[in-house]
Amino acid sequence: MSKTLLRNDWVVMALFTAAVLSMPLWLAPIGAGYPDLLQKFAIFGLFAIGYNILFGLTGYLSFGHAVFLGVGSYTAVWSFKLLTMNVLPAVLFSVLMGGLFAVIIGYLSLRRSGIYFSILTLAFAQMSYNMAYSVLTPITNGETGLQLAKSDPRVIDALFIEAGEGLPSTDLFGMQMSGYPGFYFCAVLLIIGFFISLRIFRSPFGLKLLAIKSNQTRMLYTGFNTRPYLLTAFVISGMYAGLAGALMAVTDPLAGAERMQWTASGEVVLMTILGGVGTLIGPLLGVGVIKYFENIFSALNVDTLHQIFSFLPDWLENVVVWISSHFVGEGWHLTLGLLFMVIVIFLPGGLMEGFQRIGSALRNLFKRSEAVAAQPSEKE
Amino acid sequence: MGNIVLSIKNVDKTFGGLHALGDINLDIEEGKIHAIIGPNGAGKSTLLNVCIGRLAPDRGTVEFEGKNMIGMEPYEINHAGMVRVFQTPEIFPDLSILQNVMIPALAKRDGVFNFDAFKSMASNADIEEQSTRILEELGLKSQTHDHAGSMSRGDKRRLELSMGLVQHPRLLLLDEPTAGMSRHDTNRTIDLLKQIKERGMTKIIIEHDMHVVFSLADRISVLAQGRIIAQGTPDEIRGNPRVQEAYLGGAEL
Amino acid sequence: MDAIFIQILNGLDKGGAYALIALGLTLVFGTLGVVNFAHGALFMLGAFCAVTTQKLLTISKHVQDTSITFFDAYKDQPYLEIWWGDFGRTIIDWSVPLSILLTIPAMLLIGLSMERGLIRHFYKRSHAEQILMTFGLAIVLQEIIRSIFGANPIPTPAPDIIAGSAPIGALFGLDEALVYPWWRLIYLLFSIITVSGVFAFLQLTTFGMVVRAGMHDRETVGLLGINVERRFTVVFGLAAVVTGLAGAMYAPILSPDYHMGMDFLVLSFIVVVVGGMGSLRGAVAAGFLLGLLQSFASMNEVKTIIPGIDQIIIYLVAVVIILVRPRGLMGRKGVMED
Amino acid sequence: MSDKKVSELSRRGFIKVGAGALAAASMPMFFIKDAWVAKDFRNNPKGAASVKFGFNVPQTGAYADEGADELRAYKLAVKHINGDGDGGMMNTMKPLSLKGNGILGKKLEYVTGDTQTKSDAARGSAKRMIEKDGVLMVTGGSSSGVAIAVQGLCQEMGIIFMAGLTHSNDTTGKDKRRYGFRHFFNAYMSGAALGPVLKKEMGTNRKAYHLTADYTWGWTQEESIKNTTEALGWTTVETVRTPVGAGDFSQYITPVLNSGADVLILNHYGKDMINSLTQAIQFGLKDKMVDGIQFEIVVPLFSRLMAQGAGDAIKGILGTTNWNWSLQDEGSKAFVKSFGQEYGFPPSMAAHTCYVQALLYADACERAGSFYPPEVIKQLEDYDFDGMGNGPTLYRGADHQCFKDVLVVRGNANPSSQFDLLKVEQVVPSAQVTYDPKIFGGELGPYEV
Repeated sequence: MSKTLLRNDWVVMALFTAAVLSMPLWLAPIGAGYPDLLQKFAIFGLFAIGYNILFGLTGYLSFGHAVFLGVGSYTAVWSFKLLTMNVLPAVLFSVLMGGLFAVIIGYLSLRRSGIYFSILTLAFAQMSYNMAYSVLTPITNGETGLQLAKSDPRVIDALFIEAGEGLPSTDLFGMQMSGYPGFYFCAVLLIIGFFISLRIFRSPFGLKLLAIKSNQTRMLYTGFNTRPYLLTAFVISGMYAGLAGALMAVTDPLAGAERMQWTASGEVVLMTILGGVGTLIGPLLGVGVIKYFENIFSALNVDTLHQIFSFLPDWLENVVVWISSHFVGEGWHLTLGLLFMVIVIFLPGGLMEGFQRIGSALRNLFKRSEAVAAQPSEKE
Repeated sequence: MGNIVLSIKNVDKTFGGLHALGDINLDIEEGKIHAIIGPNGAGKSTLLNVCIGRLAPDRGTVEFEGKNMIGMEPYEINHAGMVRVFQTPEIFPDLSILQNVMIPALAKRDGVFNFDAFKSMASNADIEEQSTRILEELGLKSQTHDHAGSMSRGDKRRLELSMGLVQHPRLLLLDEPTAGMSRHDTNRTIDLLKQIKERGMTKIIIEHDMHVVFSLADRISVLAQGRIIAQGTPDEIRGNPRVQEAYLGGAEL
Repeated sequence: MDAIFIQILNGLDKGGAYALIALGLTLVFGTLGVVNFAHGALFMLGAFCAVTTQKLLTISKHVQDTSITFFDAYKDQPYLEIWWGDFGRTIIDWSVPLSILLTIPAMLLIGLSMERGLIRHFYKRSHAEQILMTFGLAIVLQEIIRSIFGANPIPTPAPDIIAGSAPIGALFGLDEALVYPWWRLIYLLFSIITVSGVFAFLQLTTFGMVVRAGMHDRETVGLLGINVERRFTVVFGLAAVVTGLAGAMYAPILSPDYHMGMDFLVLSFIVVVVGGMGSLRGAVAAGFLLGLLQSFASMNEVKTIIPGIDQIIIYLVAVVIILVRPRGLMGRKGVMED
Repeated sequence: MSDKKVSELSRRGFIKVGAGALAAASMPMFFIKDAWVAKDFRNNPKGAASVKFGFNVPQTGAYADEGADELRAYKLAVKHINGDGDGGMMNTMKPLSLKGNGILGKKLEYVTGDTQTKSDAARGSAKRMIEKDGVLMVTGGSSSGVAIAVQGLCQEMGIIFMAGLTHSNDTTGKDKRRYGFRHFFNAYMSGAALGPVLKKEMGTNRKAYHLTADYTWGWTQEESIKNTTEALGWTTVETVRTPVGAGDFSQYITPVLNSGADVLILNHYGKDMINSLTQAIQFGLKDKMVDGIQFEIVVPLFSRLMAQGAGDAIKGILGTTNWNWSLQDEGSKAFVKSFGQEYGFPPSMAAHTCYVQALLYADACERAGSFYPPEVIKQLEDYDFDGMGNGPTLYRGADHQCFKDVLVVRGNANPSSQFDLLKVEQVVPSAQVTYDPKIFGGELGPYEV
C-alpha cells in the first residue's frame, strides 16, 4: 500500500473500521475470537490509545493512569446503581469523572517533569488504590469490588420499568451489553477513539505536543506556554482511561480497586512501549499481545500441549511438551518477561519497528525486482 | 536618535561571589543592528539571558517598548516581540526541518495556548508556505522533510536563525549567529542579515567574529568583566584605546 | 513515652532496610542514569541467597517415613546432621548469617553479568526502554526463582540463640514489658555498618572518588581518560551486593517469596526521590525518615485521627517533597531536576 | 418500554453470519424474544460425547502454590469421575449416583485458567471458559474477593460456580447467589468453633487484641471472632487494621506489648499471616506472661501452606481449618491415599474442598439426570451427604453453605514428618456452628437467568 494513501485520514479510518469490526472472524483461528477477549482488546485498546496521546506525543511517562480507569469503572457502576442500567449516562459520567481526576492529578504532577513526574503520578495512584481498597470501602466496596444489587434505587429505570427477578443487566435502549453486542459497542467507541487520536496526531496541537517532547525549553522561548498543552494532553488521556473504565463496567458491571494499582498503570505503559510509543497502531498491537498472553497462553496446560504437538513422534512430543510447558500456563509471566526483553533489545521501537523493518525489506526486494524488470525503459 | 526599543537600566547580576553584570545601562534604537562584543566571560550571554527572562537580575529593569520584562515568562516575552536565536542550536531534533520552522510560526499565530486538536495540518497551508519561504531564503529548502537532529552543525544554526526570523519579531537577539560556520556560510549569513535589516527589524548581535560585527553593526557596545566599557559606532569603537587594551590586547583592528 | 521509644526503634529498623535498598538504587540511578526496575528483584535474589544457603546446608537423605501409612512418603534427614550430629545442627541453625558468604560472591556475579550483558547497552536508551527491559528482566528472574522454590514464602529463621528478643525495657529503665527482637537489633547494626562501609569505600578510595566525580559529571570524568565503563560495571556489582545483603539479612524478618521484590520496588524509588536523585547521603537519610514516619503513622492514636494514614504516608511525603523541594532532602540543585 | 428479556445470541450462530461489518449493521435481528426453547441453556452439551469443567485457580501471584494444589485435586477428581485410578472418595461418598463413566455417560474434560487472585483477571478467565471453551461449571479460587466476583459473573451467565477456598461470610451471606455454592467453612463458623475451645483453654477472663487485614474478609472475621469471644466474657482491648501486604508488621505488634492484652488474634491470611505470626513470635509474644497469665496467639484461619511458610512459628498456635489430611475417617483416608500415590505428598485443605466440590457437582448432575442448571441447583440445595471427610454434611438451600464439622487445630510442637504440621485439637460438630441464614442477609436470586 502506498504511503500517500495512508496519509489520507479517511482511508486509514476505513481500513481500521473494517479490521476492528471483523475481529471476531480473523481472531477466531488463534483462539481469541470470543466476546470477553474481544471486549478486552477494544477496551484496553482505548486505554492505550489515550495513554499514547500523553506518553507518545509529550514523552511524559505517567505511572498513574490506572486511577482514571478505576474512577471510570466506579462512576459507571454507581450510575448503574443510582440512575439507570442504560450505558450512555454511565459512559458520559465516567469520561467526565476521569477528566476531573486527571485535571487534579495532572495539575499537580505536571509541575514537575521527567522521573519526578512519573513518581508523582505513581504516588497518587498508590494512594488512590490503598484508599479504595480499605478506607473508602463505603464507596468502592473494597476488595470485593463494587457490584450491582437488587435493592439499588435506579431512579430513572424505576420510572419506566418494573424491576425483574434477579439483577438487571446493562443495556443500550434494550440491547444487552454482554457478549457480542457489548463487543460491538466497545468497538464502535474504539473506532471513534482512534479517529480522535488520529486527528490529534495529525493536528497542529499534536505537532506542538511532539515539539514539547523534543525540546520543552525551546517551546517556552518560542512563545508557547507548555503547561496548558501538557495538561490538556493529560486530561484527554485521562478521559480515554475513564472511558475504558466505563466500558469495563458496561461489559461486566463490577469495579475493583486492583484496577488502580500501580501494576495496572504499569501494564498500559508496557503495552504502549511494546507496540511502539508514539505510533498510531502500536499501542493496539501491544494490547493485543499482552491480553492474548494473559488469557490464552495462561490457559494452556500439559494436556492441551499434548494435543497441539500430537503430530510429533511420541518421544519428541514429550520433550517438546516438557520444554514448552514451562512457558505456558503458570509460566506465562516468564514468556511475557522474555518477550519484553527481546523486543526492547532487538526492536527499540517496539513491534511497529519490527513491522516497518519487514515492510521496508519487502519493499526493497520488490523494488529490486521491479527495477530489474524495468531496466530497459529506465529514464526517470 | 531614533525610537528606543529596548532599554536596559542598572542591571546587576552576581553568581555566588562573581560579579557577572555590574550596573549595565543600554539603549537599543529601533531598526538598528546593535552588536555587543567582549572577551570570553565578559557577561554577554548573561545579559542576553536576562533580556529573555532566562535569568532574573538582582537589580535593575529591562524595558521593551516601555514595558518592564523582568519577571515575565519566556513565552510572554516572546509574544511581546523579543525573540532570541540561541548560540548552541536549540532546535527540535525529533521533528522535521519544516516542522521546526512551523512551530514558531504557529506560536506567532496561535498565541501562548490554542487547543487546535481537531484542525488538520493541511489547513495550515499558509504557515507551511511561510516556513518554506524562510527556509528557502536561508538555503535549506532542499531537505525540509529530513529530521532536524541529523543536520550538520552549520545547517542547524541556519535553521535556528530561520526559526527566529519566521516570527518577524520587532527585536531579534542573535547569540553568535555565525560561530562554527565556514567563511562562505558566514558571508551568506551576513548578506541575509543585511537584507533583513532593510525590513526594519531591530537586532542585537553578540559576536566574536569582528568581520561580522564590523560589516553589520550600526552601534557597538563593548562588555568587559560585566561592565560596559565603551559604546559607539563601529568607527568610534575601532579607535577607542580602552577597547583595544581590554579586549583586543592592543592589536590593531 | 514507651510507645514512642519503641516506634522509633521500629522506624530505625525499617529505615535500615529502606536505606540499604535505596543506596543500591541511587548508585545505579545516580551514576549510570538507568531506571532499574529490576532493583527489587536484586533484593529478592539476595533473600533467596539465604534460602539457597539453608537448602544447601540441609541437603538431605530421603528416609522412608513410617508415620504415613496411606502412601509411600519420605522424610528428609540432612547429611550435616547425619555426619556431625549436634554440630551439624548448629551450622544449619546459623544458615542465615552464614549465607553472607554466599550472598556477596553470588550477588557480585549477578550484578556484574547483568551490567555486562544487558544494562550497559541501555545507558544511552530512553527511560521508557530501560523500564521495559528491566521490568522484563525482573519478571524473568522472579519466575526462575518461582520455578525452583515455589510461590509460598519459605521460613528462614534466625539462629536459635538470637531468635528471641532483648529486654530493652529493663535495659533502658522503661516498662519491663518492652522487648525487641535480637535479630532486628542486629539488622539495624548491620545496615549501619554496611552503609558506613559503602561510604568509606566511596570517600576513601580513588575508585570511589572517580565514581563520585562520575555522579557529578560523567562526561568530564570520561574526558579525563579514565575508563568509566569498567567502573560503572563495578558500581553496578556493588549496588547488587548491597541490595542483596539487605535482602539476605531481611530473610528472618520477612520469609522470602518470589514476589517480594515487586513489593519493595515502588518504595525504593520513592526513597531515592525523597532523598534526592543521585545523593547517597540523601537516600540513607530518606530511608530512615520514611521508616520513622511509617512507624508513627501506624500508631492507633494517629490512625484514629486520620484513618488509613499508615497506608499512604510514604506516598504523601513523596508528593509533598517533590512539589516543594524537587531536589529532595539532600540532592544538589540541578541534578536531574528538570 | 416493557421488561423484555432479550436473549444472548450464541457464538457459533454468530460466526456463521459472516462478515462482521455486515453483522453490525443487521444486529437487531438477532435479539429474538425468549430464545430459551424448552430447557435449552448456555453451553448445553446436547449430543456431545464429553463435557467440560473450568478450573479457575491462582497460577501466578501469592497464592500460586495453593492454586497448584487445587489443580492437582481437580485433575484427580476428573480421573475418578471418569472411572480411572482408584476412585478416591467415590468409594466412600454416600449417597453416590456417579457410575465412574463420566457424568451422564459423557466423558469429563477440563480447561484451566489463571485468576491471578484479581477479580478482573478471574472474571476474564471464567468468561473465556464459558464463552470460548463452553464449560458447564466453573470452580476454584483462593480468596473471597475472587470468589464473590466470579460467583456474580456466573449468576449472570447462568453457569454454576462451585467456590474453592473462600472464608468470608459474604460469599454465602450478603453476596450469595443462586448459582454459587460453597463447601468451605466461613469466618462465622471459625468463630463459633473456636469459642468453646478458647473457653476451655484460656478461660473467660481474657483481654484480646486484634490485628486485622484491612479489607472485607479481615473485617468479617474480626467481627465474628469478636462476637464469639465477647460472648465468652472476654474484653477486646483494641482492633487494629493493617494494610494488606504490609510485610513488616513491627509497628503494629509493638503496641501489643504493653497494651495489657493477653491474647493476640491475627485476622490475616496467606503471606500477611505468615509474616505477622513470625514477627509476633520474634517479639516474644509466645513466651510472654501478662499478670501471671500465659500470653496466647490465635490464628482463626489456618492452612497447611501457611503453616509451611511460617515454619516453627506455627507451633502451639490455635486456629481452625476446614479439613486436615490426618483425619482418620474413611473418606479422608481414601482421598489422602489416592492423592498421595499420585503426587507423593498429602493434599492441603484447599485441595480437599476443590476435590469435593467437583465430585458434588458431578453427582448432582447425575442425580438430576440433566445438566440443566436449575435442576442441578435444586439437587444440590438442602442435600445431605456423608463420607467426604467432614462427617455428615448439609448443603443448605437457603444460602448454599455447607454445614459440617469444623476442626480446631494447633500447630504441632513435635511434627513426625514435614507434612504433620497441624494437630487436630477438637472436631466441633456441625450443630454447634450452624447459624440462621437470615443474620447475613443477601438474596440468592432466580433459578432461571
